[in-house]
Amino acid sequence: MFPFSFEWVWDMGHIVFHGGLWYALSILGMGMTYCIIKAVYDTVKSKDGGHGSGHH
Amino acid sequence: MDSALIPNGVKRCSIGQFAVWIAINGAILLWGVWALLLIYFKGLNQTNMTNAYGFALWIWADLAVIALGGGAFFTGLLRYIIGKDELKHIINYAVLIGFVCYSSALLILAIDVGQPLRAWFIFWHANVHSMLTEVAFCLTCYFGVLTIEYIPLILENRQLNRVPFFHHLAHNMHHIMALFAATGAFLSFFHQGSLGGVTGVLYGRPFGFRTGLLVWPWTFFLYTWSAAACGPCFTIFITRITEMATGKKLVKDNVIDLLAKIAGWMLATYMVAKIIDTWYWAAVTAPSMGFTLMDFYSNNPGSAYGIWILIAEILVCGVLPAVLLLMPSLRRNPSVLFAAVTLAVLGACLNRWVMVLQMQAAPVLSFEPWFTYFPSWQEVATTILPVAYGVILISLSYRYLPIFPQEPELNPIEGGK
Amino acid sequence: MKIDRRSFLAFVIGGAAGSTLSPLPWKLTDDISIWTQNWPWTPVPPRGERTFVTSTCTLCPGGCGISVCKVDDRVIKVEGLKGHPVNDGGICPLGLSAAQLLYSSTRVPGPLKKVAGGWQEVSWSSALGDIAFQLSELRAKAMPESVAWISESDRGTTAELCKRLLTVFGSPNYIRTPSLQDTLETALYLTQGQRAMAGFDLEQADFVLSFGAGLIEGWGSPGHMLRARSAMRAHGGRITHIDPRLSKTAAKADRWIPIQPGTEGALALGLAHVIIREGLFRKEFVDGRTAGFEAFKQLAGEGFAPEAVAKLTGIDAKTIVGLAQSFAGAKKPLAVCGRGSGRVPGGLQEALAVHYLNALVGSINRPGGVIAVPEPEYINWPEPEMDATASKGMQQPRLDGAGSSEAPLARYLLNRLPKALASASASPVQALFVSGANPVHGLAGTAAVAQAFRKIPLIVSLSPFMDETAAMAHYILPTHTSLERYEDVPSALGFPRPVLGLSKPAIKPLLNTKHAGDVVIELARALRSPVAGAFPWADYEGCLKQTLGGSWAALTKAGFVVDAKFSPSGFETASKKFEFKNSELAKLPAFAAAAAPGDERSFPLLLVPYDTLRLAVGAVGSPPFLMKTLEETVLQQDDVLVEINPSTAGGLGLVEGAAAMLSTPQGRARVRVHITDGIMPGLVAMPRGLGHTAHDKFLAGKGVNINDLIAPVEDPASGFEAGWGIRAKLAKA
Amino acid sequence: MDQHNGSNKKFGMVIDLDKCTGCGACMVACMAENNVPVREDETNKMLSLHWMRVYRLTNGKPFPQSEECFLPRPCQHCEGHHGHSPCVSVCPATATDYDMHTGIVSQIPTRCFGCRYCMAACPYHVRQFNWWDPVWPDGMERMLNPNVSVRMRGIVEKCSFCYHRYQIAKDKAYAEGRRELQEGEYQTACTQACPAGAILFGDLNNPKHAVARIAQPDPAREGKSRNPNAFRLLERLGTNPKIYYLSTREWVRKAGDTEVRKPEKA
Repeated sequence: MFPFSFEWVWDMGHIVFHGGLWYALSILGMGMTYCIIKAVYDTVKSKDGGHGSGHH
Repeated sequence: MDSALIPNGVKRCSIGQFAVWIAINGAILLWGVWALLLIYFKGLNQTNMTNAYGFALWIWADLAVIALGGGAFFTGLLRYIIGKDELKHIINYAVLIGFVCYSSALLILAIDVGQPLRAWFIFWHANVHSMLTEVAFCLTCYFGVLTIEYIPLILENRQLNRVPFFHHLAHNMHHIMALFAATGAFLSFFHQGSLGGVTGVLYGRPFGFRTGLLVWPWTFFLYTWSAAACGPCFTIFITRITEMATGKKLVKDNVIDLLAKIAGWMLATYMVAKIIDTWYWAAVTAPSMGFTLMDFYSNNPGSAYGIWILIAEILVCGVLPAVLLLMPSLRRNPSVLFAAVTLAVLGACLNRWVMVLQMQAAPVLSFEPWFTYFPSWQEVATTILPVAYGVILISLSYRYLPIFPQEPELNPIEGGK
Repeated sequence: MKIDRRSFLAFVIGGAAGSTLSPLPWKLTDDISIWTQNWPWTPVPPRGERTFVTSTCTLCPGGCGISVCKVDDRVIKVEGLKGHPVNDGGICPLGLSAAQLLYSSTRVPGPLKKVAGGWQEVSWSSALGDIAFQLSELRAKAMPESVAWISESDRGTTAELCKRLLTVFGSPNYIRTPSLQDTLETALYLTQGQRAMAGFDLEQADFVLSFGAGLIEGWGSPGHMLRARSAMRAHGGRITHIDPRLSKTAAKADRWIPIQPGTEGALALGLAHVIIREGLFRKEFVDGRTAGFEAFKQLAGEGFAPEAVAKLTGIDAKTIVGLAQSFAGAKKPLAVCGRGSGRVPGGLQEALAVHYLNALVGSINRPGGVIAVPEPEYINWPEPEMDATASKGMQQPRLDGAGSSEAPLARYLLNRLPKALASASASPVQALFVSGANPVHGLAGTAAVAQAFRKIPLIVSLSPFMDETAAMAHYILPTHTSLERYEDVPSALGFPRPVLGLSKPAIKPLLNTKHAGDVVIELARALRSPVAGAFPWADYEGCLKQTLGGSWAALTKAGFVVDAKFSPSGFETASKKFEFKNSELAKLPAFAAAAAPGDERSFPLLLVPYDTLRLAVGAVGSPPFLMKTLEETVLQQDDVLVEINPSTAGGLGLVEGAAAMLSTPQGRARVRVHITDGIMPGLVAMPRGLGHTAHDKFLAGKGVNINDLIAPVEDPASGFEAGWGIRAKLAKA
Repeated sequence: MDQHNGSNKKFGMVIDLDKCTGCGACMVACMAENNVPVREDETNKMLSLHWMRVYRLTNGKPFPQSEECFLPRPCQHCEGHHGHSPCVSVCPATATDYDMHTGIVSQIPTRCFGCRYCMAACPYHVRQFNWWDPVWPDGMERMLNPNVSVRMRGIVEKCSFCYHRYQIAKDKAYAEGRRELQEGEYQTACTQACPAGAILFGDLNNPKHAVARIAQPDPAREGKSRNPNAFRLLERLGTNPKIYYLSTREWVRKAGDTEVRKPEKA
């Protein structure tokens, strides 16, 4: 997994695998971060707007 | 008593009746937990696996539930990416079934390894050339995706949704769900495929080995394809069972029909590919390794692995349901549809069984016999455990979450709130 | 601060998030995995200095050189000794497992006395004192000859000390356990006039004809035989094996000829018939160095024509003629006899018939032939002083009848002892010592053996292990195991040259045990004069060192000494020739193949034992390593599998692995069947060495002791045990 | 995996099946050397740990044409195609490795977490699982060899070509100022014990070594032997194993490869 393992040897497989993995992970991470931040923002905004409850 | 938690506009059974239902399934679950504890404390000697059957019931169950859980990614793909909008009425349930399947798969995997306390070495010391590594990573990631897809559903519970933050979070997640669904489809493509690769790359096992494209054996693509074909069938199958259990129509016929039609096309194309693969394997790949097709299907004890198994998988559980699903007049008959999806589901399970179990049962060394295996009760209990868990989670979700958007419309309550 | 639901939730969620981000869970995860890599219940062998002790294996009479690997004071492993003339680095699976015997849980930790059916730990002095007292009583009653001693060997210092004790005490009843050596020695004595061990120069032979001898299944010295087989085949030598069963030896032979069991002797005479008739014998040897050939010519000529032999043996006449021609036509042919590992002496005339074959082709005392290896002569102790009681006792006839008018040729007849005990009202044996033998498990007809032994008022076992015989004893004086003691190994069984080996302690005794030699010396001392006077040595080690004299230094260093100049001596018969016929041979009854006991109608099948190197037979039980190597076609859980031919199985409706009841006139046992084409129809083959009631959980209760099912058969010519099988019945269980 | 170069060793075996007598000494030597535990019931060979197992092959003909042959089976240390042995590439946790310098397939017991994928990958059943905790009868744990670690329950183990012996031999040679080992200096426990001298061990890359002289591997055909009596187990699968078997009997050579099934089955 990590280059500091004693048997480590670089090859194509690592680039393909890690490329795909981190691509997917970053989309998920960024997406969730966006949702949470946006939700916090929306919550604060709706409170400022005077709505007492989240129920539409 | 729990009426405040029950979604608006639907009717649910009494809390007492529900409690009995949960208790029955809870007891089965506890039986499984007892077996699980035995296995954790005493080791895998509690199973009937042997050195000939390093993979057995559990790995089959894993492969099968992941294939059947494929309904989630494929319905998501159709709904969010391809734009089959009608499917929004069944996507929630597809996601829930997928979540149950994938969490079960992870649980079974955690039981299956000999050293569960250091199972995380698969991530830490990952060998990226191993199909299993890819499975582990993609499975975990995709389980994350399913969790992300399931969270908004939970947040839509009547009480939770009153919390403004949860309300907004659910709303925002719904908003970019297409992104998650696309990622999910990407991950699914690889882990479904890698599960196919698990046996396909074993060039020491002529029964399982397949040639392929670059590093991917043909089974890689066949597994993804079959998951996309049989997963939606499983979604329809479970939806029908839920409808029978609740005595209500929950999803409109046009939605089911669309999904069934797509599944039919997928199944039909999968069968074409599978038949070509089987023929190529029987005519070229296996003979090049010194085996004829019938070597794999004869001389085994009790003919447990006779040629009937290949006929059952391809014709009875493959071609037949594909035809049934493709003929509009047939698939619109509810009984025929149910039979077709059941056969398709059995076909996927049979395919996974054969690829895992028969692959190890068939002798490779000419002086070794066929190996036999029958699971121990501990294996059976721990395999039924996730089923009980799935029933409980689906029951809870159905009771408290707005899983079926069309339910209030299809089942209007007199004087409803 | 007031704790409401909201702040509680915040606390729990925040706490969970906080600890996840802290190093704690990661550290714990890591620690737990490190724990799984070092589970305290998984042993970690301590490191230490690695040394090797050169020694000789004494687990069988094979005399292989061994190198015992140690780490500090632990014995790790036993390996074969490179450069040793017998085994040259190779080693059999039993020899390799010696350390498991050393560390066995069934070892007797110290002297035990049987009190009210149970064992009581006693001190050495009290045990020896008690036994000496009881022996003195026998002497006082003028019945010293009622003391008997059973041992696997009659050679070497330990055996000589035991014999010496019996002699000065006044008993002629030292009994060596039966084996093929009995017949081979007698055959050499009768034809060549020598008291010698038969050595077989397999290595240099080019055509070996084996009459059922399990050449690679424990016959002779396994370390030597396996090496010699490879060596002889490397220079083009070929093996033909005669056996009703496709034994390992048969499977690895160049030719396997199945034969009706029990007719091997007839085949040998049939081959002799052809060789003589066609004039294929070596004239220079037969004419120049043998006597009585005409008489033999007559014997083989009458009734042993190929057609007659074909009827007896089931081998067609053409094959017999062809076999005789190839045997006699080879440059260095060698015929060997003895079924399986040679546990049973077998018929004397059968051994003679095979020996005559060797004589016909001149394969006596020449490279590639049978070599008479003289008994070693390094033990030269002064004649002991005998008192009147001792002299009188020594003149009494032996209790086993060996040397009597009924069996004048035999030296030891342990097989007769049970009958002798059973027929007398008061046991003629008042005290029995057993060392290096387990007759209660190893003699045919175990039920009768145990019943006879129960009549003996004092049984003293010198076994290191709680074996079946030790369990019946009144005292157990546990001796050292093979890795804890000095022992001279005067010869390597069947090895064609004299080799003197030394077994050296690789490790200090682990338990409160003694050397058998020391037990003898101390017992003699406790018996006081005149017995004590015959044992001037302080202890066994002193005795051994003094006895070996000049060889001691070489033996401790190399582990063995060989006589490089050895060449076989001439014949010591009256005629100084190899005698086909003489006055003693003339007394033998007419040749007849021994029949299997039992009635053919009630018992349509034949049960025959077989040997494998993966099971120990004799004084030690199979250690766990050996049990693990047993094939799944030999043992399934606790059931032994008997081999039967598919046609036998078909007739009985038995399928592979099916449970069956095997009965013989002696008893019945539950077995499973292994169906194989490697056995003659009508036969049932079962391995020797299973069915122990004693020893550890790895061995006890597994399989069936074939000796429970077979009956002793006496060879009319010699009195030796000659049983090769018994009639049997197999039925679905 | 780095590039193969001329100085690399390729340890392998030649097992002469004409010499092998099926005595079982190699199995015991291996167990004693490598701390392989023994359980009370070892009769189910598929639950048993045996790095070395002697198979009994039969020619399938009726009495008295029946023949048998014994075939000792250590780990075949497959090289596959350029070190792509069937088991190594499938291990998800890199707990097994193909060493290009020695040709030995290693197994790291403390890293293995027991997924058993390698067992499914190996057609020879040389990989076995520790279904139970290893237990030695009271006192017998004193026989344990400190050069080989005892494996815990829940992991896969297999023959290592007695790799620790290679290390000991190298240490000794280095201490004596030598860089290269003599042919006999590094021998596996089974080779050393075999009383029939049926097993030879050495460097297949070194033409002076007996194994290379007898096996005559053809580098152009992934090590296929040029000796007409030599064969490797399941050679046609492309596992490229390093155990060469010798037999003068044709049916034995056929049984070792996969072709035997066709004519026999009729």
